[in-house]
Amino acid sequence: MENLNLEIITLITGVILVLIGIWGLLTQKNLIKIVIGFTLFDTGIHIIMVSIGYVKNRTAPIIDQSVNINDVGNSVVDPVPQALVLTAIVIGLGVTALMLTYVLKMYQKRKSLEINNYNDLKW
Amino acid sequence: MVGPIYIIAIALGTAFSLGFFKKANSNFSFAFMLFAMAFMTFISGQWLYAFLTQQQETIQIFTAGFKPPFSISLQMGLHESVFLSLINIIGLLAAIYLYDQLKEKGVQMMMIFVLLFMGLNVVIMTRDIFNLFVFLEIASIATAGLIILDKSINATSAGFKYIIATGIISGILLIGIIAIYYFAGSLFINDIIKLNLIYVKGGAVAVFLVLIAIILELKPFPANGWALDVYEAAHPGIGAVISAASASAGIFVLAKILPIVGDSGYYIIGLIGIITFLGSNLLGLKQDRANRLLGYSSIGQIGLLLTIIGLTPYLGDKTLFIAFGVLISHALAKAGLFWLAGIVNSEYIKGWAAIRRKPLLLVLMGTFIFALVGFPPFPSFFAKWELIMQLANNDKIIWLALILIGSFIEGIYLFRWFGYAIKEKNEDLPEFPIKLNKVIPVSIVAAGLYLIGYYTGLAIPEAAIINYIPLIFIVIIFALDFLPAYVKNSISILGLAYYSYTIIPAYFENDMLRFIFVVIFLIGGILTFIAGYAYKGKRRGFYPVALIMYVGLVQIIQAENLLQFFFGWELMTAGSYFLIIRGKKSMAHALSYMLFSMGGAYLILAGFALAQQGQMSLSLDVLNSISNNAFIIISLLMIGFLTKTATLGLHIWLPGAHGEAESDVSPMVSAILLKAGVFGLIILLISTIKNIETVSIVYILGWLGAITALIGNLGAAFQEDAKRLLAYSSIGQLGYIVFGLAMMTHLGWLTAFTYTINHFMYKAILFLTIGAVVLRVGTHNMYEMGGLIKKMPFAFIAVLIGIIALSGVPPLSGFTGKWLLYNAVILKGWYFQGAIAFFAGIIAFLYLFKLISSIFLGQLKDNHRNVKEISIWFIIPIYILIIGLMIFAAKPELILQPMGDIVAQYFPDGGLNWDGGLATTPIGNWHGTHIMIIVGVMFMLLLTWLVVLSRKAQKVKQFNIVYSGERPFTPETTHISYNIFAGYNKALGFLVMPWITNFWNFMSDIIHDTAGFVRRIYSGNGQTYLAHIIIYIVVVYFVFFN
Amino acid sequence: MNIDFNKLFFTFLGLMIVLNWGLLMSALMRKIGARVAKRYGIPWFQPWVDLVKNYAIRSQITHGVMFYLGPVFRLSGGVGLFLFMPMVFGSDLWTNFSFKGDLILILYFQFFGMLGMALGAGEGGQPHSFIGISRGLSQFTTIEVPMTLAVIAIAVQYQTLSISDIVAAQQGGIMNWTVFTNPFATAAAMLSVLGAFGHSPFNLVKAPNEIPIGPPTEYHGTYLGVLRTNAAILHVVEAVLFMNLFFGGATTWIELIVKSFLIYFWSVFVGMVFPRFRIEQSVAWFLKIPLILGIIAIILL
Amino acid sequence: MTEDNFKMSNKQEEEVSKFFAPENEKRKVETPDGEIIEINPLQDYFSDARPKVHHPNTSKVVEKFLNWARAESLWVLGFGTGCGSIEIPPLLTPRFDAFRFGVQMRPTPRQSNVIIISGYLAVKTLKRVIRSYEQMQNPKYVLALGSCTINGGMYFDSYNTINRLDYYIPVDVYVAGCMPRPEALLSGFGKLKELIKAGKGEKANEYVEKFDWYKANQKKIIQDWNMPDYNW
Amino acid sequence: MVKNSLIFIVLIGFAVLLADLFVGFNGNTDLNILANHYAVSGPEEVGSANLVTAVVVTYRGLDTLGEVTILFLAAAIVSFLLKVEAGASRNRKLRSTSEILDTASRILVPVIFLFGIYVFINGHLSPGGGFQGGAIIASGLVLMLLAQPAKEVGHKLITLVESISGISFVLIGVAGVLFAAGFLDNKLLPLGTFGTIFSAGVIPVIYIFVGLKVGAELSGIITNLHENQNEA
Repeated sequence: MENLNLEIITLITGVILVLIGIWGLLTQKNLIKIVIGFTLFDTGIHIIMVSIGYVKNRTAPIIDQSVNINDVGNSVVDPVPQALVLTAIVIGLGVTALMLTYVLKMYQKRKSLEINNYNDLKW
Repeated sequence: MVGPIYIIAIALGTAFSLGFFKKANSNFSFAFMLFAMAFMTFISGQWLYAFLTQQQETIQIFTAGFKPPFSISLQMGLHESVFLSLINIIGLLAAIYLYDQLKEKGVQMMMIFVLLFMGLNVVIMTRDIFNLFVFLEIASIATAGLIILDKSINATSAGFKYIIATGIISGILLIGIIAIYYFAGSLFINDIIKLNLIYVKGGAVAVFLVLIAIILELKPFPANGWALDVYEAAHPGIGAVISAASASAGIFVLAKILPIVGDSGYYIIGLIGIITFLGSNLLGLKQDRANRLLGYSSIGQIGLLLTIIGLTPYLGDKTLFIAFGVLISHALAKAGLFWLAGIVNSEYIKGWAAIRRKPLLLVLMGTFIFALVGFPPFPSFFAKWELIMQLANNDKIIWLALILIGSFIEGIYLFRWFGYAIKEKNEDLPEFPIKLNKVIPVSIVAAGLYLIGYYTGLAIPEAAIINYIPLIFIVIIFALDFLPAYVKNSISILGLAYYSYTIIPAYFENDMLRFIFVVIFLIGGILTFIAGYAYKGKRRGFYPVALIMYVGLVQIIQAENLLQFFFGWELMTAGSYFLIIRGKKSMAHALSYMLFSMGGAYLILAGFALAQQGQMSLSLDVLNSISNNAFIIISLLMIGFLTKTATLGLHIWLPGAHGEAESDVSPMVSAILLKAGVFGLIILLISTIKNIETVSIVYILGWLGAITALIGNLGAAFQEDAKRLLAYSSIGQLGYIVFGLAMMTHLGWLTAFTYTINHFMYKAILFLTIGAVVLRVGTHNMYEMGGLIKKMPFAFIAVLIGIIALSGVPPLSGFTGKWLLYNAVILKGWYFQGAIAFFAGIIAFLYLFKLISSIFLGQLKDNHRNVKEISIWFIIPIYILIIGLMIFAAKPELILQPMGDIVAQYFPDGGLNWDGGLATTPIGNWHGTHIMIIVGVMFMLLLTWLVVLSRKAQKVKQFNIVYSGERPFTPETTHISYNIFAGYNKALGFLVMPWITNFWNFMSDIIHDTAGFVRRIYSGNGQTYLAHIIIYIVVVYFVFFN
Repeated sequence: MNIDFNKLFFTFLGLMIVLNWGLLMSALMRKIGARVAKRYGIPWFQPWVDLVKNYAIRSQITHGVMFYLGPVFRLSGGVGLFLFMPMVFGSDLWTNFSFKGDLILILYFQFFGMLGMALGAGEGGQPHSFIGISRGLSQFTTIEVPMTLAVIAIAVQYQTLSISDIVAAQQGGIMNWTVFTNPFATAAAMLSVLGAFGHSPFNLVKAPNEIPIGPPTEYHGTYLGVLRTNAAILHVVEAVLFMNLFFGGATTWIELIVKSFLIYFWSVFVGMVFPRFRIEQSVAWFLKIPLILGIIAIILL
Repeated sequence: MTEDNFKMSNKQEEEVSKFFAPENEKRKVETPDGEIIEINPLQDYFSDARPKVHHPNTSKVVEKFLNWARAESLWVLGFGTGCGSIEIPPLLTPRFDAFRFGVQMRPTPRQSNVIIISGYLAVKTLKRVIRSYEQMQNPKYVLALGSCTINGGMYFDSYNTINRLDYYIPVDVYVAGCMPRPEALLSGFGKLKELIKAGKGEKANEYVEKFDWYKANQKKIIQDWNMPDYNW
Repeated sequence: MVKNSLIFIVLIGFAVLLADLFVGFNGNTDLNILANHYAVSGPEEVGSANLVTAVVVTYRGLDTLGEVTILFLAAAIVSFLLKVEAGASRNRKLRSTSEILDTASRILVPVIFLFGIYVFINGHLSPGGGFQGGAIIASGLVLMLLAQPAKEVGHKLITLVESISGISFVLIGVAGVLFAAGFLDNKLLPLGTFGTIFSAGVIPVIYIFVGLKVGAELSGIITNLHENQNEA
């Protein structure tokens, strides 16, 4: 259990979230719940990303009082995944907003949130 | 030059500024957007031009003033510029096409549209893997926005499915990217490539995730239900963009990240590609909705591209050329088809019949369909050729076979669709408006296809010698399509005459074999064109397609290498397809013709590919030195050619195709076209004469030929449709030719040549005459005719001479063939085959009698009492042919002697000895001229005698016959014609039960049922599609990585 | 071609002999038939009388040009067959023009007359003619199959298609005849000859009293005379063909007359015994027994 | 009657046309070109030419030879009209064997020279007889069998049998009796041969010469005359 | 049930896949070269105290531009899809909120807006940045709309802010090409004194625009969703 570091815990959490998200995507019949599944999946990925950028016992990559300006390379965590996750979050937000909008529109047209009711197009 | 970064700036600037115009004049916003698109196109175009002409070096664009890997960099090279230009041009045209929609829906859609193309542009240029992800997302989100252009429930739900599927896929991509970052410590693709992550534990998985996500973006079968729904629900203008532009970008991305995966990726991609190609096309078979069909086809084409990328290790430096050819054909043709779908606006493919109200659109559609299937002169033709050749060179036979099968299946539904467009009933279909802004983009892409096709052709040395001038002539004829038929007819005749003048003399000097065929093709072409004067009106589209066929035929003759031969072959197939489908009820028959031709062509292609394997040459001589797999190669080529000669088993297309064709088309496709197959066989057999495998093959071929002759003739005997009867007769006659060739002796070949010439003449005579009669009486059914001898004596004489010649009764030329045949058979020792052929020959009397008596003898029908003699324009060519026939009959040595010399080059032994007009073989002798004189003199003497004896005979009318003390009632009940060989049918009819038709129908049913069953996986439920994606990932992972 | 009048004269003479022998032969056959039925039968000269009577009919009708041409074709077929058939072996004068063509020519020239007749009858517009023709053609196709096998067999056996050569090869004793050297081919051919002569059981082409008399229903007067002339010639020539191929040919006219009589009698003999076949029975029959015999003949080569 | 009167007048045509079977009525059909044409079956499908007299050969010797041949080759149309037809088949049996006299049966009138009217003749049958007779070629002979052909015999007062055959077609030889036996028939043939050999078998020409008279008689008894005047 | 177990199996498969991916993951102990470069040279090259901001806005500025574009796209699509026909919003039935909420929101919303602006202006110095600030502004809007459902937000204003800030962002990028080393180059403006508000080149400027833009975009999405709340 000595391996069980912070980053590994978060990583596993992320993976589990991803799996739960997929489970939700694949099993839930309600459109809103499917979207929620997606956000879980997305969030899981973000957590994974952040975990990967973590370096043991270091602080956020912002040069302030807690960081030695001359030894930044050894005192901050990797800024790149953080930058990436920022982008990813925004993208996820956009996608989620879109999904919800579509769901709203579909609901307005057919008054149903059941995904099985939207299979007119097939084969 | 304007830097590529300005593409981004312009697009974004435009998109952001469009917000200002929300309430302003929408025309202005549209113009603004169009300008942006045009500018983007201009930037990419100028780079392309620079790369092509000015040896421009590939450049890197660094952003933020730092070098990679620290900042994001873009790359602009030749490949990028090609893809950018393609995508941007499609975008520009799509914008023009979507003018009404974009204007109506407002600036948001314009923003989305511009941003989609901006996204695609950056996706292509970027060298940063995360940046790739971001712009892929932009593209997908923009696509999702465009899908809901019309806000319908289907579009919205398709959009939802799309967005959730791409959401999952990009999630996977993101995991992969972050893991790659973890393992590689960089996001710069060039750095990542150097690290060979695939060998790092975990790194391989990361790479796999990226790869599979990109592949999933390309919609592999079967994890692509969401994409199909999108294609179906989205506006066709958007479908075009997705199919042409987005997919192209996706392919480029795949190519970009492939080096990360390393060589092991090729195999996966190839396999995924081929599964997609086959699966998607298979399911397309059952599809009857146009947009969705296009979707299947798009995915299939992308599958083919994936396969090509996957086969890179074997294709070597040809990969780019092949992929480019396939991609450009796919992109332009698919965009064009989608746009056409928007114009025609018909949900079901049968509704496309409406398109032929606008001939231009029909021509465009034909262009796209043929480009997709890979006919010349489109880029895909050359690409496919190179692909197959390279695969064969690398011994990838199974890949080769699968690719051809997939292409074939694709051809099935595309041509069925095209057939609907040309022939399905369109009376009750709604009108559709034509807008200039919609037609122009379609026309531009079509023109682009031809142009690029021409230049791709130039890129292959073997294709560069193809003579394009005749094709230009055809284009001119096509441009003159508005002229009345007789003008075009004259031009066509002049054209063919000039063509003959330029090429025939040389062949006469040097190559009698080709001389014979070129004379059949060109002189036959001129003669059949003369009959065209009988047609009034404009005969739209007839002349270009007929000329295409003739040019194809001549190209086959002129071919010096395999590619040229195949080029001509495909050209001829295309032209004849159009000719055949012109018939009133020809839809199904033309399809079946096309399928058999296409199947045959692919077999030939495969055969050629295998034949040239390891010989480093494409010259026709490679056939001489086939060493490996000779049996398979020769069989493939042979079956390919036999589809054209309609040999048993492959003949079911012929009766309908020839029977339902127009009156002057039937002789073209029967008397002339079928000889192409014969020529192919001759070329093949000449080349493989020394090959040990040929012996066993020709033995089978001999039996096939004999049985074909029997079944063809027997089938003809039971026909009620005059033209079908002649068509079956052609099957039989071609059976003789094949039989003669299969003997592989001097006399056997001479027989085949004689039959070839004879069949050309008498079948042209018969088809022309019967066709002309049909034009007059308005029916094909013989039992509805009768007694026409009094109305059409010239036609009767022509048919009489034709059937005497065909039946082989001395003294006309048919006997020449028969005599040679039996001498050959006995000398060869093929007694049973010979007996079957003889039996077939006698059965010919049954149908020939039926043909002439049912039509010309017996009782004249009520409604034919006023019909006139057949048109003079038919009589002229018919009687020219009759003169030829008579000369050949009276002086057979004129042709047989030089032919003997040709054949002697290959079979020196056992030829004919000529002593003046007396031909002798080791066992028989025959003097054609003297027999003609003897029979003629005797006949004239006896005729005179009888005429003197019965000079006073009273001429009576048709009901003045012995009728057992009664009198006849109506001509119909007195004319015995329907099913007159019923007794014969009872005894031998089992031989002509449609076993073979049933077999092919059964095959077709199986394939269609499979397609119908498999496509149920596309349940329409978005969740199922998600499950497919996840399952796909897991399955691919476990198959390839464990 | 240099016209050899001497040759032409002898050919014409031969034709006359054959014609008269053909008429006499048919009279003899009918006489024999009558005697079998215990009748007195026709006078021996009846065929000539009938022929004269037919040519003497004063009025005639015609249905059109092809109606005229039918009998001409038919007679040309018969005469042509005669012209291309060597009659008496070893005689230059009685071999007609057989050196211009071979067995294949003979086989195919048979159709010349048939086809013309079929067309002429067709123009008559008489439904029964059509029925007769369709039956005739149907039956004829199958007759020719065993015949062809037999012909191929002997062509291979003697390595020639020339009839004169085939006859030459059979000279020198009765055991050299094809009938002994190649009995199966002979058997196949002799069964198919039954159909060629068109006697019962294979007489459904004319089928008297069923479809009045089939193809020639409308023919009368001179037309009928021509047809009957042809029938007389044709029967002899066909018998001579079989004689040449299977029974050693003939070195004298006497031998020819005896052999052709016997060959023709064979078909009459069978006809006396069997009733008429229906068309599909006849077709099936020819494709069974004679075909099997023909195949055996080929296999035994 | 003159040549012009040979064709039916409009009135006659109208009168007769009520007997026409539908297929003999005038009809309109559409040609393949879409034109509508009228078909008059009686005119379009049947020759309306008048029969001609065919004179014997000018050379007496030749004519005598030909007549001998005609007499020795009597081809009889196989056509039985009344009860007498039962007497014809025995002619071909070994007992009577008409073949030895050159008599043969033919199934088609075109090739026959003799028609035997074997007994009573219903009006309906008369129509068929006329057709068959007219389809036979010159010279042709009629052999009338039994009393009924002479005076109607036992059917003399029947409403639909004719009484005198020679009102309608010219008869060469009558064989009297009811019924005459085959021997009588053979004797009739003998008589006919004598007549022919004597050059008196020219009744076919007589029929043509007195054509209008015969036609008038025929039309009188055959009320529903719905065929052309001469059946070629 | 079968379906769910199948999905379960697939999930296990997927879990195995992810396990394979991260099986060697044991936490980082040091920065990789890239990150190290950012950490060590970042302050000098970019002048931003917040290294994440340096990466986001400068080193990976194109990504950010893309990000903004995605939000822009999302907003455009949402506004397109949910466009309310003129007048339709009048018929919405909305529940009124309590006085407390209303009053509190009136006080809080400006504060939240102010806080948002603070966050993006100081994005290069402290945690936060344009996106965060924009999101905070938008959350203020959410509060306002929740508390005062009937309140209508001017779309025009939102669009205007959105467009102007977007164009400015692009123009800054282009200016980098023209006047500095490349697209979105930070050194367009002097780097200033490290750690002060006017430092880090154009980062604060960009972040202001990004903040405004994100705020406007999110606001647009929210208002659109809000206006559709009770529709139909």
